[in-house]
Amino acid sequence: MELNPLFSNIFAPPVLFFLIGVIAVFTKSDLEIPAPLPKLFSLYLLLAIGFKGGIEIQESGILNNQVLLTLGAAILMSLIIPLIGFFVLRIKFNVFNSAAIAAAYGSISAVTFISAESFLTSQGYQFDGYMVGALALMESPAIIVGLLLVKFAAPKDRPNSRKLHFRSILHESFLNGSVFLLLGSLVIGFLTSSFGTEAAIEKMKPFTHSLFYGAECFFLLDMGIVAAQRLPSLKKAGSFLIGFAIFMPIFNAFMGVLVARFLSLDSGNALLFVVLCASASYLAVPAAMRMTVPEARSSYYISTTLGLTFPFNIVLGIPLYMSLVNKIIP
Amino acid sequence: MELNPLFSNIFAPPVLFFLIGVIAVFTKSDLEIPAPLPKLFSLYLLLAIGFKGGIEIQESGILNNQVLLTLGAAILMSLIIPLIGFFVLRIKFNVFNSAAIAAAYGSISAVTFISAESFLTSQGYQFDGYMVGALALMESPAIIVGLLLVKFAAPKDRPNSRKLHFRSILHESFLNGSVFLLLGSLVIGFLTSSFGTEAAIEKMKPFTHSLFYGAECFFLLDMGIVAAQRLPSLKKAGSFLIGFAIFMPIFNAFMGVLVARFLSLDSGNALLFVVLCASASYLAVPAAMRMTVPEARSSYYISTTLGLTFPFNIVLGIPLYMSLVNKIIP
Amino acid sequence: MELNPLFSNIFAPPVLFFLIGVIAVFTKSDLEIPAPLPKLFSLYLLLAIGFKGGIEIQESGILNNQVLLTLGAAILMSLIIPLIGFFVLRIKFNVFNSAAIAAAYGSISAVTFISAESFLTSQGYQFDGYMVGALALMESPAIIVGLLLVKFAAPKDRPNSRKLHFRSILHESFLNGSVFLLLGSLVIGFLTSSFGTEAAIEKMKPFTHSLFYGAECFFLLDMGIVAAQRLPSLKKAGSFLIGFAIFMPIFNAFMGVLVARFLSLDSGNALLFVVLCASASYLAVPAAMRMTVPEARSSYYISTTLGLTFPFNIVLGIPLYMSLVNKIIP
Amino acid sequence: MKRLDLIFSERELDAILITLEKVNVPGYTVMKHATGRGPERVVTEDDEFTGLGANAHVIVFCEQELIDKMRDDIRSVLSYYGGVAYISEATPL
Amino acid sequence: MKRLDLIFSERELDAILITLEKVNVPGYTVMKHATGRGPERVVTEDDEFTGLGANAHVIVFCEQELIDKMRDDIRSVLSYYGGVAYISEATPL
Amino acid sequence: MKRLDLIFSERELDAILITLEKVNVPGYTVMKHATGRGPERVVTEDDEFTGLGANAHVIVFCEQELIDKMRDDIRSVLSYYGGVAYISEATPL
Ligand SMILES: Nc1ncnc2c1ncn2[C@@H]1O[C@H](COP(=O)(O)O)[C@@H](O)[C@H]1O
Ligand SMILES: Nc1ncnc2c1ncn2[C@@H]1O[C@H](COP(=O)(O)O)[C@@H](O)[C@H]1O
Ligand SMILES: Nc1ncnc2c1ncn2[C@@H]1O[C@H](COP(=O)(O)O)[C@@H](O)[C@H]1O
Ligand code: NA
Ligand code: NA
Ligand code: NA
Repeated sequence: MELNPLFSNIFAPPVLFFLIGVIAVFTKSDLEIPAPLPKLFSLYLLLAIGFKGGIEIQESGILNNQVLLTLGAAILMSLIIPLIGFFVLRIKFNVFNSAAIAAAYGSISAVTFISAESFLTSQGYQFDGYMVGALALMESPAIIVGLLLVKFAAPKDRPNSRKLHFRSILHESFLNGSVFLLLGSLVIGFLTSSFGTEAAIEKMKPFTHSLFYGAECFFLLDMGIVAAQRLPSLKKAGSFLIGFAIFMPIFNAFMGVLVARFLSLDSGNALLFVVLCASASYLAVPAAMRMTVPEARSSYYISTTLGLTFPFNIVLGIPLYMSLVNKIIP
Repeated sequence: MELNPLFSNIFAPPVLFFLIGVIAVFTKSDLEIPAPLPKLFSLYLLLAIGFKGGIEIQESGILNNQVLLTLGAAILMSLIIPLIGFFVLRIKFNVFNSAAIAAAYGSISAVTFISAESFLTSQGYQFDGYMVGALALMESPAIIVGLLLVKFAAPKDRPNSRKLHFRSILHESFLNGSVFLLLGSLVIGFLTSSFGTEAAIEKMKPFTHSLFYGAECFFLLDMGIVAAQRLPSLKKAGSFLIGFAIFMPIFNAFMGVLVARFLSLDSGNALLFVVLCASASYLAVPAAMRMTVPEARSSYYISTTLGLTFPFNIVLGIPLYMSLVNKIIP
Repeated sequence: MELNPLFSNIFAPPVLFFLIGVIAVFTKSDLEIPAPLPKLFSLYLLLAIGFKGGIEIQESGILNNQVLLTLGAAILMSLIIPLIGFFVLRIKFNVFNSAAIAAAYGSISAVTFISAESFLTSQGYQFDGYMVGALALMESPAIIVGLLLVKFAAPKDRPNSRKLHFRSILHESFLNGSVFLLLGSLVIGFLTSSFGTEAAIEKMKPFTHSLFYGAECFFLLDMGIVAAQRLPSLKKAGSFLIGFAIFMPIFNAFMGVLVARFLSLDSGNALLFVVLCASASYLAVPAAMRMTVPEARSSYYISTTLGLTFPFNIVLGIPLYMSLVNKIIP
Repeated sequence: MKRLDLIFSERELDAILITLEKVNVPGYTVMKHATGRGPERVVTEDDEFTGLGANAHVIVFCEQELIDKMRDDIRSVLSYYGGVAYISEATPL
Repeated sequence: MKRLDLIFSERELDAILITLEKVNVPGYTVMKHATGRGPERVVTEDDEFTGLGANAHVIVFCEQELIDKMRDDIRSVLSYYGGVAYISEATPL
Repeated sequence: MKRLDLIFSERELDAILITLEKVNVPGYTVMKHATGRGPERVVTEDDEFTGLGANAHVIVFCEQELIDKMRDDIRSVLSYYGGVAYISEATPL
C-alpha cells in the first residue's frame, strides 16, 4: 500500500514500539525495562552505528571536498545553534539553565539519527556513510560552547572549586562515555576496513548489521516509556520551555536545510544533516552539564529534550523535515 | 535417527538447557543468571512472539469462522478452568489461596506455548499464527475470574482499602506488563504487516525470528534454575498441592482436546490449544494476585506453577498431550 | 593488504575493541558497561562455545587416539603448570598466595581461547572442535592442585572450619558456574547432534554461531576496561609479580609447543593447545580461591591474570605463539 | 532529629511515599532490591522474574513531630501488607 | 529494641543467615551489592565479572538478648573473613 | 563509636571518598542506586539512561574525633551539590 511519508513513518516498527512505550505509561501499565537493559541497547546502537559508519567512510574514501565541507558545516552548526538557543532562553532563564538547555540542542541524538536512516531506507532514498562522521563530530562542540557560556556569562561568585578549566571542558566534551564509544567504534570500523580482513567484517555483520533494526525497536520501546515519564515535569516547567522544545528544532531544521542546499547535498544526506541540527542530546550533554554546571536544573534539559523534542522528531519531525528537504533541495 | 516424540522432546536444546538449569541447582553449582538478564529474555520472547503472531494473523486474514470460534473457545476455557480449580482447591485452602492458585491455572504460560511450537516444528506439524491470538486472549480473563472470586467469596471483613473495584480488576488484567507487551507487539506486527513496508518486516526478522530459538534456550536455562529453586517450598506446601500441580494440567489438557476436536482443529493447532489450557501462569497472574490479594500466600501459587507444572509440561506434558491429540483428533 | 600476523592481529575487531576499552580507562572516559551486562556476554560466550564444541566433537567422532592423547596431555599440563608456578612464586610469596596464583595459571581463559580461534580463522588455519574439550577439561584440575597445595603446605593453625575437605575441593572445581555452563553446553551440543534433529541445530546457529564474533567484540571492550582498571594494583604488587605475569605464560607456551609437537598436532590445534597452557583463569579459579583460601590476597591473582597476562596474550601473545608454533611444528 | 527506617515490599512504595509527602517530610531516601524475612518466616527474594518484587528500604531524617503525624498511616499500610518501621536518634553533621 | 548492622562479603551471607536463624531472630533485611573498604585497606568492589562478589549489608531489629546469643558465632565469621558489626538503639514506630 | 550516614549524588562519590581517606577512616561502605528527594523537592531517580546517576549512601563507623576532622570538607561538598549527613551512636558487637 502506498502511503504518504508521515503516515508510513508512523507505521514503521520503531515508531510503533515507541508509541506503545508511551501508551504503557499513559495507561499506567507496569511494563518496564529495568536498568541496565536500556544501557545495553544504547551501547549496542552506538557501537554498531560507529562501526558501520567507519567502514562506509573508509570505503567511500574520505578525502573529498564535499565530505570535508559537510563535516565542517556540521561542526559549525553545533557551535551556532547553542548560541542562538542561549539568547532565546535568557528571556526566561538564568545563565546556568540557558547554557545547559542550549548545549543540548546544539548537540545531537543518535537515536533520532538512526530513525531518520530507517525512514530513508523505507522511503527508498540513498545516503552516505560519512554522515555518521557528522553525527560523531557534532556531539562535543555544543558541550564546549555550553561550558564556555557558563564560564564567561555566569555570576562571578561561583565557589572556587567550580571554576571551569579548559582541560576539564575538553574532558567532558570528548571523553563522555557515549561520545567515546561512538568515536572509538568509528575508528575501529575504519581500521578494520583498511587493514583488517574482509572475513572479519563479514563476521561482524550479523551483530552490527542484521540485528540493528530489531535492537532499535526494543530501545525505542524503552525510549517511549522514558519520554512519557518526563512529560509531567515538562508541564511544570511552563509553556515557554514547551514552545522552545518544539519550535527550536523546527527553526534548526530550517537553518539546516538551507545549509544543506548550499552544500548541494542530495536529499538523503540533506535529511540526515537536518535531523542532526534539529535533534537534541539527552545523553552526553546532560551528563556533562550535571557534572560541571550543577546549578542548572537537570529536569529542564532532560524533560525538554527527552520528553518533547525527541518524540516530536521521531514521530512527526522526520517526515516533516523530509517534505521540507523535498521543497527546498532541487 | 527416528525417536519417539517423548524421547525426541527431551533431546531438544531448549529442554536440555532447562534440565541443566535444574541440575545446576540440585548439584549446588553457583551458576546463576543475575537479574535483570532473565527479564531481558522474557521481554524479548514476548515481543518476538507477539510481533510474529501479529504478522501471521494479518497474513492469514482473521475474519474466518473457525478462527473466531477458536478464540472464543480459548477465552471460555480461561474462564471455566479457574472456576473448576477453585472448587477443587477449596477442599484444602481458604478463599484467597484457592482463588489465586486457580487463576494461575486458568491463565497461560507463554514459554510453555513457545516450547510447544518448537516441538511441533521439530515433529513436522503445521500450526497457525492466530493461535498467538488465543495465547494473548487467555492471559487476562483468568485474572478477572480470580479477583471476582475473591470479591464475592471472601470474608466480609477485609480492610476497606482492599475492596476490589472493577476498574482495578480490569487494570490488573489487561495492563500487566507482560500482557501489555504481548498485545502491543501483536498489534504492531499486525499494523506493520498491513500498512508498513515489506522491507521493515524483513529487517525485523534477524531479531524476532532468527534469534528466537537461541534466546528461548538461554531463557529456559534460567527457568530451570528458578523452577528447581522453587521445589523445596512446594514440598512444604504438601501433597495435595503437589497432586494438583500435576493432575490439574492433565485434566485441563483433556478438556482442551475435547474442545479442540469439537472445533475441528487440525493436530498442530489442537496441541497449542491443549497446551494453553494445560499451562499455568507464573508471570502475569502472580503479579496481579500479590498486588490485589496479599492475603494469599505467594509461595503457593508460584511454587506450584513454576516448580512443578511448568517443568512437567515442558519435559513430559507436551509429548503426552501430542499423543492425546493424535488419539482423539481424527 | 597482506600484513604480518602480529600486525593483522592488532587490527582484528576484537583486539581493537579491547584496546579502546583500555584507552577509555587511561583517558579517564566515563565509558562503562554496567553489571550485569558483562555477565550476559560471558554466559553467552561459554554457552555458545560449549554448544559448538559439543556438536563438532560429535561430528568428528571422539574415539580417536590422537584426540584422547591430546585431552590427556591437556589435563596433565593443567596439573604440572601450577606446581611449577607454585615453586617459582614461593620465592616471594606465602603458601596461600602462591597456591592461588599458581592455580590461576594452570587453568585457562576461555576468552583467550576464543581470540586464538578468531586469529586462526583470519589467518586461514584449520583447527578441530575437540580442542573445546581440552578447554573444558583444563579448568578444574588446576583448582584441585591449588587447593591440595594449600591443604598440605599451609601452616597447621588454620581455623578448624577452614579445613579443606576433598568433597568441597571437588565441588569448587567442577561445579563452579562457568565450568558447569561450559561443560553442560558441551554435553547439550553433543546430545543434540547425536539424538536431536538437524533442524534444531540450524535454528540454534543464528544465536550460537552468527552472533558470536560480535558478542566477542562487545565482551572484549569490557575486558579492556576491566583489565586496565586492574593495572594500578598490579604496580603495587611489585615487579616480581609483573615479571611472573609475562614470563610464566611464555614459559608455559614453550612447554605447550613441545608437547604439541610430541603429539604431532597440526599448526591450528597446536596454537590452541599452546594458548590453553599460556592463558590464566580470571573467572573460575579466583572465585574458587576467594571462597576456600580467603587468606590469599585476591588482588594478586586477579590483577596478574586480568591486568597483565590476559592483555599480553590477546594483543601480543597469540601471534607470538603462532610464530613459535610455525618454528617448532614441522 | 530522628531517623526513621521503613522496610516493606516495593509494591507498597507509592503508598508509603504519598504518606511521607502528606506530612511534608524534608526528604527521604529509597533503596530498592532489599531482600529479607519477617516474623511470619516468609523470605522475600529479589525475584524480578515473577514480578513479585523485593523489599524497599526507606530512610527519612526528620523531626519527631512529623513522625507522630504519619505514624497511623504508615502503621496501617505495614500491618496489612507486612514490613517494619523503627526510629532512632540522629544528629546532623 | 536494638538494631544490628552487619557488613561483610556476600560469600559469607549463607553462614551469617544460618547464625541468625539459629537464635530465631524475628526477621532480617539483606542489601547486596554494597562496596567498601575495611581496616586492611582492601577495597571490595561490586566486581561481578570475576565472581568475587561485593559486600552484603544485613540489618536486624531485635532484642539485646538475641544479640548476646549470636555474638560469638558472628564474631568468629567476621574475624576470619572480615567485616564489621555494630549495634545501635531503635524504637518501633 | 559513631555511625556517619552520608547520602548524596553518585557523581560526588569520588570527592567524598577522598575526604574520608584524608582523615584515614578505618573503613566505609557504599551503597549505590539509592534514589530519593531532598528539601528542594527534586526527586533523584536511578535514571541510568541519561547517565545522571542516582544517589550513593555511604556508611562510616568511626570515632567522633575523625568526624570532627572531616566535617568541614564534607559539608562544603554537600552544601554545594546537595545531600545529607547524619551522625548516630553505634557500639561494636
Ligand atoms: N526484625 C526485622 N529486622 C529487619 N528486617 C525485618 C525484620 N522484620 C521484617 N523485616 C523486613 O521486612 C520485610 C517484610 O516483612 P513481613 O512483615 O514479614 O512481610 C522482610 O522481608 C524484611 O526485609
Ligand atoms: N569502619 C567501617 N565503616 C563502614 N564499613 C566498614 C568499616 N570497616 C569495614 N567496613 C565494611 O566491611 C567490609 C569488609 O571489611 P574487611 O574487614 O576489611 O574485609 C568492607 O568492604 C566495608 O564495606
Ligand atoms: N531528610 C532526608 N531524609 C533522607 N534522605 C534525604 C533527606 N534529604 C535529602 N535526602 C537524600 O539526599 C539526596 C540529595 O538531596 P538534595 O540535597 O535535595 O540534593 C536526596 O535525593 C535524598 O536521597
Ligand atoms: Na542539534
Ligand atoms: Na491454562
Ligand atoms: Na594455563
